[in-house]
Amino acid sequence: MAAPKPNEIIMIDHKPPKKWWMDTKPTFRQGTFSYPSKPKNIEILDMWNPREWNPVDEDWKLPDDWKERILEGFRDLLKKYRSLKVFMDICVRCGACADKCHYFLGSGDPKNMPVLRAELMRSVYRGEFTKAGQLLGRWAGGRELTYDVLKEWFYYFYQCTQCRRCSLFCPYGIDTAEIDLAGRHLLNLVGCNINWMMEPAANCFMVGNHIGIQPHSLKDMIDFFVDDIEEVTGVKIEVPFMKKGAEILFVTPSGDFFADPGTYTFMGYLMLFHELGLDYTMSYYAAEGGNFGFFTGTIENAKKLNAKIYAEAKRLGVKWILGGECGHMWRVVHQYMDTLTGPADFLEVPKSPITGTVFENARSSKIVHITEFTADLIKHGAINLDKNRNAGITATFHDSCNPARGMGLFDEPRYVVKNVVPEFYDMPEDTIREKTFCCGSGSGLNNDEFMEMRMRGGLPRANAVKYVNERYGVNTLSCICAIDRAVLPPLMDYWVPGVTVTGVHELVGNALVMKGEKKRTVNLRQEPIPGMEEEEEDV
Amino acid sequence: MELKRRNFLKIVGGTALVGGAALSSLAGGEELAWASHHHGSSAHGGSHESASHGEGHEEGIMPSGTRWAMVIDMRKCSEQKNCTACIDACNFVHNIPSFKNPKEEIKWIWKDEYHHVFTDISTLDPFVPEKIKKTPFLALCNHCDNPPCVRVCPTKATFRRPDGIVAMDYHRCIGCRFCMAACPYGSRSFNWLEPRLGLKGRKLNYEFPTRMRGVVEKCNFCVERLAQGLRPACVEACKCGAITFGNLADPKSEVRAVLKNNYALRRKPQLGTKPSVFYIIS
Amino acid sequence: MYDSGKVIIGLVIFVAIATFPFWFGMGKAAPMPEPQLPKGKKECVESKEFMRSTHMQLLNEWRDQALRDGDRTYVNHEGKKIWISLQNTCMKCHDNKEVFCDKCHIYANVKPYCWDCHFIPKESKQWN
Amino acid sequence: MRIVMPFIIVVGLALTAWAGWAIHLQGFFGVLVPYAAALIFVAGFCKKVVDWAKSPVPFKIPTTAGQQKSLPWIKHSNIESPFTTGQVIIRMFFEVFFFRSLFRNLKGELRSGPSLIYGPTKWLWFSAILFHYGFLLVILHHLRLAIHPVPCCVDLIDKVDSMFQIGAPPIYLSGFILLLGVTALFLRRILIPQVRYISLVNDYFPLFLIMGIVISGMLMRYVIRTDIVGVKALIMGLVTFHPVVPDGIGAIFYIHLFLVCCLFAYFPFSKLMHMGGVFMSPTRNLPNNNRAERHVNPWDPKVKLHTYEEWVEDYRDKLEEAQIPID
Repeated sequence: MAAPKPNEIIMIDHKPPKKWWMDTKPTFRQGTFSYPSKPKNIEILDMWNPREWNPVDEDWKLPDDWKERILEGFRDLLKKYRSLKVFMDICVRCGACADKCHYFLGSGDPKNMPVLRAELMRSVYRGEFTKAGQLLGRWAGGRELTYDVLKEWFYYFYQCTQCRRCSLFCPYGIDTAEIDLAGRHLLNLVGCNINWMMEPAANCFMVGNHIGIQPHSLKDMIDFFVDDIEEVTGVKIEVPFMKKGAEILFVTPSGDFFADPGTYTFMGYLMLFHELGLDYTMSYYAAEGGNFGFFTGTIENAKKLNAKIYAEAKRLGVKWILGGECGHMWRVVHQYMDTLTGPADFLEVPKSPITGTVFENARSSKIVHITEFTADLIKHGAINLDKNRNAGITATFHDSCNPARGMGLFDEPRYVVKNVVPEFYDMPEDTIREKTFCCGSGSGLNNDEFMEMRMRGGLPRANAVKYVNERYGVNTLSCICAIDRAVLPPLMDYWVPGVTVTGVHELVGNALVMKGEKKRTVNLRQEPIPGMEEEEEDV
Repeated sequence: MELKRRNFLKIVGGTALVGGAALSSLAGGEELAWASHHHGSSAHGGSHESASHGEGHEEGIMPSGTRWAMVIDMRKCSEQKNCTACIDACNFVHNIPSFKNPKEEIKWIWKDEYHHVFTDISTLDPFVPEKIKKTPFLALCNHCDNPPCVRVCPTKATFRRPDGIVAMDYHRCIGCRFCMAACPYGSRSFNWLEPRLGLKGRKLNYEFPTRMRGVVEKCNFCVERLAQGLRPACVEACKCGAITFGNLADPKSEVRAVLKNNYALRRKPQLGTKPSVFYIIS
Repeated sequence: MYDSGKVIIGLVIFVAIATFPFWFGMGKAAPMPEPQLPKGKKECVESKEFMRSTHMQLLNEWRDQALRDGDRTYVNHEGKKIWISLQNTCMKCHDNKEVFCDKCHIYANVKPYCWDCHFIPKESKQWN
Repeated sequence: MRIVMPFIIVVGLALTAWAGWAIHLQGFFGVLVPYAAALIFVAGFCKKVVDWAKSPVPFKIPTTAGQQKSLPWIKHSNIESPFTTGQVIIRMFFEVFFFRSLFRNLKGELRSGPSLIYGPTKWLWFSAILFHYGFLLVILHHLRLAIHPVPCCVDLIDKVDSMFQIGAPPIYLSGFILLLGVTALFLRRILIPQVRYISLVNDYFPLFLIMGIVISGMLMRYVIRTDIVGVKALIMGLVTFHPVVPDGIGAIFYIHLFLVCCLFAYFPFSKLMHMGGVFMSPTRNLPNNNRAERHVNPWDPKVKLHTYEEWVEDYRDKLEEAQIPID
C-alpha cells in the first residue's frame, strides 16, 4: 500500500486538539492500522478467539465476556509484573516522554505521546481497580473499560514499536514497551491481534523460520548463496546444517535467508566463518533468532519460539551459541532468554576458538553477539580486511532500538564498521546510541498496510540520515537488525532517496580477504566496486 | 560552627556580587558627573528649593529643613598639641575597637597630615606655609551632600537621612566594601576582625551597640545623640571650642555664622561630593 | 524475583525517617518554656499576646523607623509614646537574656543575630 | 474544569480548617487529624510498597543508557549500563538525587525542510530540582519544631537556609525555592499545550495543595504571625504522645497544618508515590548483566513446545529427500 506523499505527511501539528483525549475515538484509516490475524495462526499458537474480523467494522466479534476476560487478565498481569504495577501508579505526567516518540513526532497524534499511550491503560486501571477511580471516575483520572476503549487500545497499542526511547527519558524509567506488551497481551485474550506478528510467530513455531519456508527449500536457498559467494570470490564454501558435535550453533533472524539486503549480510557471515575455519552449524529446526512471539505480549509465545534455540543447542551438542544481527532477537536473547528458557548449564562459557577470548559477559546464557565476536577478531588481527573493496561507501550506523536500549551494544558494531569502510560518520548525537530513533516499523509493524504510519514513525530516523547525507555525503546506512534491513530501504526511498541500507556483516564480507580468492571486482550485491572494475577489463 | 551570612556571601556570592556591583559603580560614576553638573546649573538658575530655603547657600537643603554640618577651626585645634579629647570621646561613645594593624584599624574620627587631607590643594599649591603642612588635621566622614558611597551600596545599607547625615544600617550591610572604594576620603573602615576583640579591657558605653565582623562602619555624626537633643560627642569633648556643629540650612545657626565670618575649605571640592565638614585653615 | 529483603530494608529506612521526630526524643516531653517576666513591671510596650507573636516584627519596624527615618518615638496602641531602642528601652526592663529571651528562643531554635552587636544586659557587666 | 475543580477543593480544605478553628475544634484539627494523617501516610506508603513488592520482577529489563560491559578493551559505561549491584546503586543515586534521566531531556522540534532539530532542555529538570530540594529543606527546617533539643545538624541547615536576614525573622530561602519550583511546575503544566492535554485532576490537586501549604506557611512566618512557641508545644505534644492544645495559636496555623495533613493522607493513594516507586522501577534498579547472571522468574510459564521430534515428523519426507540428517 502506498503512503501519501512526503509533503502531505509533513503537515504535522504537534498541538493537541481542543477535544480532550478521553472524549476522542480513533478513526481506523487505511495506512494507520495493521490487519488482524488469520484464525489459523491464532489456532497454531493455541491462543484465544480465532475468527475472521475487520477493525473498520462496528462489530469485532468479541466473546460475550470480553470485558471480564480482559480485566481478569489485567489483574493477572499486575500480579505477575511489578513493572506494570509500579508503572500504573507512579507516572506524574511530567511530559518528558512526549516528544521522544517517533510516532508522535511523525504523526502529531497526542495519543502517540508515550504518556497518553500508557494513560489509555492507566485510566482503565484507575477506573476499574482503584476505589477513587470507581467512585469519582474522570475526576480521579479513571474510566471504564468500554468497547470504544478496547478499540482505542487496539489502534494505539499496535502503533508502538516498543523501542523504549521514552523509558530512557522518563524520570522513573517507566517503560512504555512493558505497558504496550501488557496491552497487547490483554488484546490477545479476546483475539485482537495483527497478522504480521501472529503469522511469523506461527511459522517460527511450526516450521522454524518466520516466512514458513520448509527445510528442504531452505537448503536450496542456502545453495544459491554458496553459488553467489563463489561467483563473487571464487571460493567454494560449505554451510554446515544440523551438524552434531559442532562447537558453535549459529542462529540468525531468518529474514537474512529470504530478503535483500539481509541476504548479503548472511553471505557475509558465511564467508567469515569459512575463512576462520569455524566449527559451527546452523539448524533448520531453530533457524530463526528473531522472536515475533515476544511482540504479542503473551510471554508464552516468546518462550515457545525462544526455547527452540537451547533445545537445538542441546540436541546438537554444541559448546555455545553465536547470534546474528537482529534487533528484537537480541532484546529477547539478552534480557529474557536465560530466564525464559535457561539455564543453559549444558553449554560452556563462550570462548572464541580463534582468539581465545572468553566472553565473560555471556557466561551464563552462553550466547554471543556476532559483532562482539567479529570486533574481537579484528582487534586481534585474526582476519584480513581490505577497506578498498567498500570503496565509494560513506557509512553511518543506525543503532537498532533493542540492542541499544535493551543491551547497550554500541561500540562493537561501530568498531567493526569503521574497520571495513573507508569513511564513517555518525548521525547527530541526539539520534544515535541510547537516544537512537526507531526505524518506525519494529515489533511486528513492518507490514505493508501500515505504510503511512511507518513512514511517519521513521521520519526522525530518516531525517538524521538526511543530515549526514547532506553534510558528509553519507550514502550507506549500516545496521544490525533484520527488520531494519527490511524496512529502512523503503523509508530511505521515501525520505532520503539514494541511501543504501546494509547489514554490518555485508560490509565485512566485502572487505574480507579470503584464502584462495580471486580478484574481487564486484561486491556481494554483484555491483562493480569503484576503482576495481577497470582491472577486470585488463585481465 | 558559626555560619554567618556575610561569610557565606563572601564565599558563594562573591563573584556574582563583584560583577554586578562593579557595573553599578561604573554607572554610578557617570551619574555622579552628570549629577554634579546638574546641581551646579540648577544652583545658578536659582531653583525652587534654594529660593525658599537656601538664601545664597545653594546646596543640600533637605525638605526637613535641616542639614547638619560641622566646622573645624584648625587655628584653635592646632594649638592643642597632642590633644585627642574628641577622638577619645568618639571612641568611647561608639565602642570603636582599637586594632594596631593599620589594615584592620577602625576609624571614625582621626588625625591625619595636611597633604593627606587636602591632597589636591597640596599638590596644586606647594607654597603652603610650613606650619600648616605639619599640622595634624582632624578627618572624619564628610556626610556629603552627594555621597558616592550611597550610590554604590547594593543593599542600601548606607543611605542619606533627611537631615543630611550619611548613615549606616549595619543590619543590612553585607560587607561588599564598594562604599569604601567609592569614598574619596577614606572615611570608612571594614571590620576584618571581631570588633569586640578590640574592646577588651576597655570602658564601654552600654547605651550603644558594637558592630559585627564583616560590616563597614564610619562616623555617624552622633545621630543617636542628636535624637536626644545632644551635640555630637566630639563637639562636646573639644575643650578649645574648635568644632562647631549645627544646621547649615538655618541662616541663624552657629555654623552659618562661623562660615560667614571665616574663609573655610572643604575636602576635594572638585569631585562634587559637597561635604558637610568645613575647615578653617587660618 | 521479589527482592523482599531489599524492599523490607527500604521500608524500614522509610519508616525510620518518616517517624524520626517520634522516636528522636524517645517520648520525653519538652515542657513549654516559661520566660521570666521582669519583676515589678506590669506592662510591656504592647499587650502580652501581641509581643509574643509579633515582637520580631515590632523590632524590625523600630529598627527601620529609628535608623532609617530617624524617628525614635513609637506610639503604642494605647497612645503611649515610647523611646525606640533595643538597648535602652527593651533591655532596661528585660535585663536578663537567659531567663527571658533564651527561654523561648532556644525552645523554638530561633537565633536572631541581635547579640552580635547589641549588648546582652547581664553579660554586659561581665564580658570584658 | 480539570484545573478549577482541584483549586476549589484546596480552598475548601483551607476554609474547613479555618471554620474548625473558629468553632473551637482545635483538638480535632490540631491532634486527631495530624495523628490520622501520619498514620495513613506511613501505613499507606508501606502498604503500597508491599503491594508492589508482592508482584515479582520476572525479567531483568534495565534500560541501558550506555555501552554494555563486553570485551575488555571496549570502555564500559558503568553507571549508565551498570554490571554490578554497586554500579546499580550509583545509577540509582544519580536518578534519585540528581534526576539523571530528566537531565538527559531533549526537545524535538519539527522545522520546515522537513528537519527535526533536537536540543537540550533543562527547564523541567531545573524546576523539579528546585521543587524537590526546596521541599526537602523546608521539611528539614521544620524539624526544629518537632524535636527538642535541636541537634546541631538541623541547626546548621537552618542557618544556611536563613542566611538572608533582611528583617526579623530571617527569610527562609527554601520556602521561596519551593514556591518557585511549584509555580514553575504549575505554569509548565498549563502553558505547554501537550502537558496541559495530558494533565488530570490528579496532577493539579497536589500542586494546588502544595501551593496552599507554602503560601499559608509563608503568611504565617512573614505576615500573619502566630505564637511559634505554642506551635512547637503543640507539635512536641504530638510527637511525645502527650498532646496539648495551647491557647492563642492563630487560624493560619491550623489551615497550614490541615493542608499538610491532607497532603500526607493523600500521598499513598496518588502519583506522589513516585517517591517510593522510583526505587522500584525495574528499568533502572537492575544491572545489565543479563547474559552473565541468570535471573529467575518465579512464575515461569509452562508452554507446550513444538519439539524437534514433532518437527521431524511433520517434515520427515522432505528432510529425507533433501538428505538433511535426522536424529
